[in-house]
Amino acid sequence: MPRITLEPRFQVEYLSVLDSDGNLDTALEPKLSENDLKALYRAMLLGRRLDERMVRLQRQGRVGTFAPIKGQEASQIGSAFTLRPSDWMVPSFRETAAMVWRGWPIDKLLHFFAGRLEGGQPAPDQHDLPITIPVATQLPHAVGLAYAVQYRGDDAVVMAYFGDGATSEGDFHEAMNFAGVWHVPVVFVCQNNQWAISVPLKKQTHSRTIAQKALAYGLPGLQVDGNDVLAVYAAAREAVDRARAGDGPTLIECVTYRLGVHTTADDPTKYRAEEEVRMWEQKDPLTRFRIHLEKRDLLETGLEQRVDDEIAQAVRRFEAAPPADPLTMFEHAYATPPPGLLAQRDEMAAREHAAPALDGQQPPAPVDATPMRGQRRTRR
Amino acid sequence: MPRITLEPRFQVEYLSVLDSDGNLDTALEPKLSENDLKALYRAMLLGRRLDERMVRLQRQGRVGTFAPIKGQEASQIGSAFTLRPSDWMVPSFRETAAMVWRGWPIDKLLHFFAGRLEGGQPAPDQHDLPITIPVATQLPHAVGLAYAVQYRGDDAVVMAYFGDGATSEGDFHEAMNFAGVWHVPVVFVCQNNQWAISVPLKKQTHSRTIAQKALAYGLPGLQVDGNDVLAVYAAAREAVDRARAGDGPTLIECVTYRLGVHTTADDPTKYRAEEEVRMWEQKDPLTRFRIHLEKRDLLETGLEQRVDDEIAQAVRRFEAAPPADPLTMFEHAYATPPPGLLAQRDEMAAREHAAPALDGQQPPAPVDATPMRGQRRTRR
Amino acid sequence: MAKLNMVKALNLALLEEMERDNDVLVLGEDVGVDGGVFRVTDDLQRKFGSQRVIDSPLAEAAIIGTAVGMALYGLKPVCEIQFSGFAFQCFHQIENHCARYRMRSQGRFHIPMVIRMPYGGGVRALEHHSESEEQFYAHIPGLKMVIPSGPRTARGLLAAAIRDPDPVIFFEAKALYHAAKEDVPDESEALPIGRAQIAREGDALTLVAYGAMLRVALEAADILRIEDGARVEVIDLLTISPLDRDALVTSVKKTGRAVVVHEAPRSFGPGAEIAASIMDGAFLSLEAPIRRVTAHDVPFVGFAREKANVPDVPRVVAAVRETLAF
Amino acid sequence: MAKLNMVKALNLALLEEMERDNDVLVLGEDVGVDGGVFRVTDDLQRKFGSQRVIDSPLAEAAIIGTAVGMALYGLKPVCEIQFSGFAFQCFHQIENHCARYRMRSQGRFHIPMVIRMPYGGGVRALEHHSESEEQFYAHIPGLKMVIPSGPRTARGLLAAAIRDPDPVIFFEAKALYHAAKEDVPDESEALPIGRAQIAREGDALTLVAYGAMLRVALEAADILRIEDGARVEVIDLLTISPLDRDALVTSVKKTGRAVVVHEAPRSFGPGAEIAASIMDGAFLSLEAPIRRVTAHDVPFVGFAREKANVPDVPRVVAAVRETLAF
Ligand SMILES: Cc1ncc(C[n+]2csc(CCOP(=O)(O)OP(=O)(O)O)c2C)c(N)n1
Ligand SMILES: Cc1ncc(C[n+]2csc(CCOP(=O)(O)OP(=O)(O)O)c2C)c(N)n1
Ligand SMILES: [Mg+2]
Ligand SMILES: [Mg+2]
Repeated sequence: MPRITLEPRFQVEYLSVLDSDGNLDTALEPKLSENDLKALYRAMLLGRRLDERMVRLQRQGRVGTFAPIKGQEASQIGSAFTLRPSDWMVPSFRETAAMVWRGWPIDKLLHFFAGRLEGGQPAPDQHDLPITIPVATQLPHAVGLAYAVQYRGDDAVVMAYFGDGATSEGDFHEAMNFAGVWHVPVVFVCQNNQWAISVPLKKQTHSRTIAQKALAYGLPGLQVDGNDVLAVYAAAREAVDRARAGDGPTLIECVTYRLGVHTTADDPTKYRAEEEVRMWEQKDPLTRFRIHLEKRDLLETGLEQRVDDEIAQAVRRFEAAPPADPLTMFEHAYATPPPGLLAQRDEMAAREHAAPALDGQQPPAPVDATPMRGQRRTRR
Repeated sequence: MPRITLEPRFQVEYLSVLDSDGNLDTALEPKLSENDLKALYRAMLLGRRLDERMVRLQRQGRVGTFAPIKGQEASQIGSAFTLRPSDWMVPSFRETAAMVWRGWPIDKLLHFFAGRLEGGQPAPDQHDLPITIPVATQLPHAVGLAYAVQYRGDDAVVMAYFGDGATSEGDFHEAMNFAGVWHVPVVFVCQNNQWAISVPLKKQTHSRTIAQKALAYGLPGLQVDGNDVLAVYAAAREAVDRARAGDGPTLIECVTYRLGVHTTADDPTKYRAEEEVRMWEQKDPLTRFRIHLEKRDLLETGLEQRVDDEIAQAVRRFEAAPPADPLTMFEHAYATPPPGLLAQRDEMAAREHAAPALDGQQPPAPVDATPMRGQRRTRR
Repeated sequence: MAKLNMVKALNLALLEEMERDNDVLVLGEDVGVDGGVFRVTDDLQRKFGSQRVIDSPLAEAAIIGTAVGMALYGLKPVCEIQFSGFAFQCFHQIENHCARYRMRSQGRFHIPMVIRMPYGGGVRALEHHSESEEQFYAHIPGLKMVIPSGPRTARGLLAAAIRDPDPVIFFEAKALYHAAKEDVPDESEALPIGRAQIAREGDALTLVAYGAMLRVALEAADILRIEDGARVEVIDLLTISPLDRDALVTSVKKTGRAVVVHEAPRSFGPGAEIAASIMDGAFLSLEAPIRRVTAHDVPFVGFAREKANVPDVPRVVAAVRETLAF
Repeated sequence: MAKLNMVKALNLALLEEMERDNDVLVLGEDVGVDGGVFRVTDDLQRKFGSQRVIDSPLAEAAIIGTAVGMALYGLKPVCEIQFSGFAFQCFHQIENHCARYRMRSQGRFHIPMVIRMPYGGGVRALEHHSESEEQFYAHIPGLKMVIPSGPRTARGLLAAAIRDPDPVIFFEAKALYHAAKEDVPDESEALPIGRAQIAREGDALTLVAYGAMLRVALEAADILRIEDGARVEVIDLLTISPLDRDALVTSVKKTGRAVVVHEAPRSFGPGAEIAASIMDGAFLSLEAPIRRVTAHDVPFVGFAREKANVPDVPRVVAAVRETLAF
C-alpha cells in the first residue's frame, strides 16, 4: 500500500563530439577514415550549395516552392552516412542533402520542385522513398518497410526523417508505438530545427526534449548536437548497428536550426528574431566541421568549384529536358487504366491534337495568380 | 562535448492505499467522511448490479450490444467522485457506473443501448458528454472543453476516460500534447484493464506503464491501483485540485481488469486464460472495499435490494416508453432542416401514413440477420 | 462445390491466397488470436503464425500506414478495419498514400494491398457500426472499390483484390455475413474487378444495386414480376469504382428506365454517379428520370430506427412503379 | 464600399465577427504570429491576443477535435486547415463528431464551428496543395459546405458561416486569393447559406460552377455570347451542400440544357449530384445529357501538368457547344 517511485527511473542522454570551434572529444570520436571525413564534408557542402542554387532558381520562377536545408547539413549527412545502399531511407520534404547523398540525381530533384511527376521516380534499384509532403505520414511507412525486412529475413535497416513539428501528429505516435511493439529495424531521426514554420518548439510541445518522447514507447531516445556531424554520425551508427543486430528501434533527436526560410513561400522575419538566427549561425555545422578538417589538414582544394560544376551540369540537364507531356498523367494512376480513364485520355488527346502544340512547360504564372505567400518578398 | 544523462531524470509514481484484504495505509488515506465512503460504495454497487442487469437484457434481445464494466467500478467511481456537478465528464463507452453517478438516468442509458437516439441526450444542465464510440476521439474534446473553461475564466475541471487500447490512437497523443502546451484543467483517466478486446497490453505498447506516456508531453503521470477506490480517489483528488488551481493536466493510469466480456458480442475464452480472470477476481474492487467498510462498520443493510429496485424501476420506465418515431430522425441533423431533407421527411411521412402503423420498436432481429459475434454464445 | 456463408467464403479466399503466395499477410485489430470480430480471419493465425497474421495495436492510421510500407517492399498486406465507421482514422493514409504511390513514384512503387471492412446495417449495433461509406472511396482516383453481394462473389472478388496490383477497398455487408449459404466452387476462383453482373434479366427497367441491397432489389423484382408483370433487370454492381458504365448503359438502352438502390445517404452519394453516367451514355433511351432509393441525409439514426432509414422492398417497389408509370 | 481582394475580404469578415462576438476564436497552424500562410488571419492575434487567435501545434485532428470541445462549451471556433489536402488527417473528427454531435445529443449540444481551408490549383505548389476535395464534405449529412467565388461572397458567406449554428466547411480557392478586387459593402454583411446565385442570366443553357471555376464559366459565357450568339445562364453555386436544387431546376426548366464545371476529379464527384438532381427535377425539360467538365480521374498531376488537368475556358466552351448541338 505504498506511494513509490517506479524504478529504474527513465533517462535520456545527450551527445556531442565536436565543439563550436571544431575541437574534438577524442574519447567519443567515431571511427571514420580520412576518406570518410572528406566524403562527409563534400556531401554537406553539396547540400549547402545546391540549397542556395535552388532558392535562386525558385526566385527566378524556374522551380516552384522549395524547402531549404541550410543549417541542417550535419543532421542529414551524419545520419544518412551510416546507411548502406541496401538500407532504406524515408525522407520528409527537407532532406535534399541526404537524398543527393543517397544517389538521387540532382536534376530529378529539380524536376520534382518544378512540379513534374518525373521528379518523384526513384531508380529501380534505389531503396529510397520519394519525398512525402503530409507531415509525419511517412513514419508508418518506414515501420512497415522495417517489418517487411524482418518478415523476409533480409539484412537491412530503415531510417526515417521528420521535423520537430511532426512529433505532434498522430502518425508519429502510432508509428513509434508500432515500431516498439514489433521491435523492427528502424531508426527515427528527428531534425529538431526549433521551428515548424512560425511555431517555435515550446508552443509545439511541453516536453523538455524530443528524445524523451521515446519513453512513451519503451524505446531508447538520444539527444544529439545536430550541428555536429561527428556526434550525429556516432549516434546514428549506434542506432543503425543496434537495429541491424535485431535490437530494435531508436529515436534520435538532432538539435539543429533552420537558418533559412521554411520554404521559399515563407517570411521568417514575421515570427523570429534576427539575433536568434545570428546566434545559430555561430554554430553553423559546415563551418564547424571545416575548421576541424582544416586542423587535420583534410580540406580539399577546388572542392567548391567541383561541387558547383556538378550542380550547374544538373541544372543544364534539367533545363534541356523535353516538355512535360500532359497525356502521361494517365499512365500511373493504375497498373492498367480502366475504360473510363482511357476515355478521358482520348478526350485530352483529341483536344491536344486540335489545339496548337503545348510547350508543356508551365508558362510563367499568369499575372493574377496568387503567389505563394512571400514568394517574391523574402530575403533569406 | 560530452555524452551525459540529462538531469533531472524522469520518474513515475505508483500509488495504492487499500490492500486486497481491505487493510488501509493510514498515512495515505484520503480525507473522506463516512457518508462519502458509503456513497462511494453505493455507486460502485449500483454500477455492478446495473451491469449484470444490462447483460441479461442484452441476452434477452431487449437492448443491443453492451460493454460491461465489471471489475472497473473503483477506477470509475473513485475518479468521478472528485468532480463537482459543474465540472465536465467526458466518457468513452465503458463508463456506465461513472455516468450513473454523474446523474445519467438509468432508463436513458437503456434507451441508448437499445439503439434509440433519445438515449444520447444529456439533461440541459448536465456537464457530461454522451458516450463516444470511436476509441480516443473524445480526448481532444475534453482538451477543447478545458480550453473553453480557461478562456471563459470559469471554475471547472474536465475529466476524460479511455482505455489502455486508446493510448495507441493518434488522437490520444494529439490531445495529451495540446493539453500540455495549453496547460488546461483536464485530467486524463486511463482505465488500463489489460485488454483491448483480444489484444493484451504487451501487444498494445512496448512501454512499461501507461503512466510514463505522460513524460512525452512534459506532464505528471501517476500509476494507481485501479481496484482500490481510495487510491483512485486520492490520485484523482490530487489531479483535480491541481487542475483547478491552474497547474495543468495529469495522466492517471488505473491498473485494473475487465472481469467480463469486452462487449456482449465478445467471447473472451478465445483469447485469455481462466486463471488470469480468477487471479483478478481475487482483487475485485467491490469486495475489497466492502471488507474495508465492514471493518469500519459502515455497510448499510438492505442496500443491494434498494439498488436493485432502482434499476428495476428504470427498466420499467424504459419498457413503458412510447415506440421510437422514425420521423424524428430528421429533427436534429441541422438546426433547421434544409429543403432537401424536408422533402425526404415528407416522403417518409407519406409512406408511414400509407403503411400499417409501425410499432416503432425494432422487431426482434430477423432470422437471417448476422448476430454480433458471440451474441448468443458467450458465458460471462 | 461447398455450401458456405459469406464469412466462411471470405475466410476460404484468405486461406487460399495465403497458401498461394507467401507475400500475402493479414493485419488488423483482433484478426489473429480472436479471428476477427466477425470471424472472417478465423484460424489463420494458427495456420500461418503471428508474423503473418498480425494482431496490431489499436490504431487504424498505423495499420494502413505500415501496410503501405510493407506493400512498398513487395508484400501484399490484407488489412482489416474492424468497422467501416472507424476508417476515417486512416483516411489520410488511404488518400495521401495508398491511392497515390504508383503515381508519385511514376511506377517505381505500387501498392498491392487490400483493405477489408464490414459496412452497413442489420446487426442492431451502435453508432458508427452501421453506416455505408463507399462513396468516400469511390471518389478517390487510384483506388478500386469492391462490394460483393454474397458468398460466391465475396470469395472470388477477395481473391481478385488480393492479386490486383493496385489498392482495393473491399466492403463486406455485415447483413450478409451469415445471411445465406451459396455454392462456392472447389477450385480457387478470381472474379474480374470492374465488371458488373446481371443478376436478373429483364426489359422493363434497370434496377441497380450492390452489397446487401442486392437481395432487396431481387425481392422487389420478384414482387414486380408477380404483381405487375414487369420484368425488371437487376444489375449487381460488385465493383463500385471503376464503375462498369458499359453494363449500365447497355441495360438502360434496352429498358429505358432505371432505379438505383443503396444504403448510403442520398446526397452526393454513389447513386448520383450511377444516374449521371447512365444519363450520359443512354440519354436518348431514357423515358423517365432515374430515381434513387437510399438512406436519408441524416448523420445516423440508431438501430431502433434503422429499418425506416435503410431501403427496403416496399420502398424499392414503389420507386420502380413510379418510374414505370412516369 | 471598399475594394478588396479575397484575402482582405476574408480577413475583414473574421475581424468583424470577432468584434461582434467574444465567443468567436481562431485556431490553426501559423494563424497567429504569422497571420496564416496566405495571410487571411493577418493581424488578428495582435488585435485579439494569443488566447483568442491560437497558434496550435501541428496536428489537424487535434485542431478540429479541440475545436469540437470548445464548440460544445458554447464557443464558436473558426479553424484553419493550412491546405485542404491536409484535412484527411482530421476527417474522422469531422465525420464522427462535427457532423454528428447535434444528432447524437438530440439537440443538447450543437457545433457552431467553421473549418476554413484553401483548396484548388493555380499557385504552382506541390502535391496535396492543389487538390479539390469538396465532394468528401458534401456527402456528410450534418455538415454544410460553402465555396465563395470572390471577395464579396467570401466576406458575406464567412460571416454567415460563423453565425451559423451548424458546422460549416468553408473552402477558399487559392487561385482567387489575390485574383481580383471587388467592392465590398462597408457594413458587415451575411449572405444566405444554401442559396445559389445567378451570376449571368441566359436562356440557352445552364452553366453551373463555383469557386475558382466561376471565372472560367463566365469567360466561357462571354465567348459563347460573342462567337455563337448563345446566352448561357451561369449559376454560382456558393453552397455545395445543402444543394440549392430549386435554383438549378428552375434554370434548367428554362434553358433545357446544362453543363457542370468543377476542379475535383469527375467520377463520383459533385457534378454527379448536380446532374442527377437536375435530371430529377427537370427531366421533361432536358434536351441533352448534362456534361461535366472536370479534372481527370487521376490522383494528382504536378503543377507542370495542372493546366491540362483543371477545366479551362476552351474545354468549357467546347462542352457547351456540344451540348447545344446535341
Ligand atoms: C499534415 C500536414 N499538415 C500541414 C502541413 C503544412 N506544413 C508543411 S511543413 C510544416 C511544418 C513542419 O515542421 P517540422 O515538422 O518541424 O519540419 P520542418 O519544416 O521544420 O523541417 C507544415 C505545417 C503539411 N505539409 N502536412
Ligand atoms: C477508432 C476505433 N477503432 C476500433 C474500434 C472498435 N473497438 C471498440 S472497443 C475496442 C477496444 C478498446 O480497448 P481499450 O481502449 O483498452 O478499452 P476497453 O474496451 O478495454 O475498455 C475496439 C478495438 C472503435 N470503437 N473505434
Ligand atoms: Mg522544424
Ligand atoms: Mg482495455
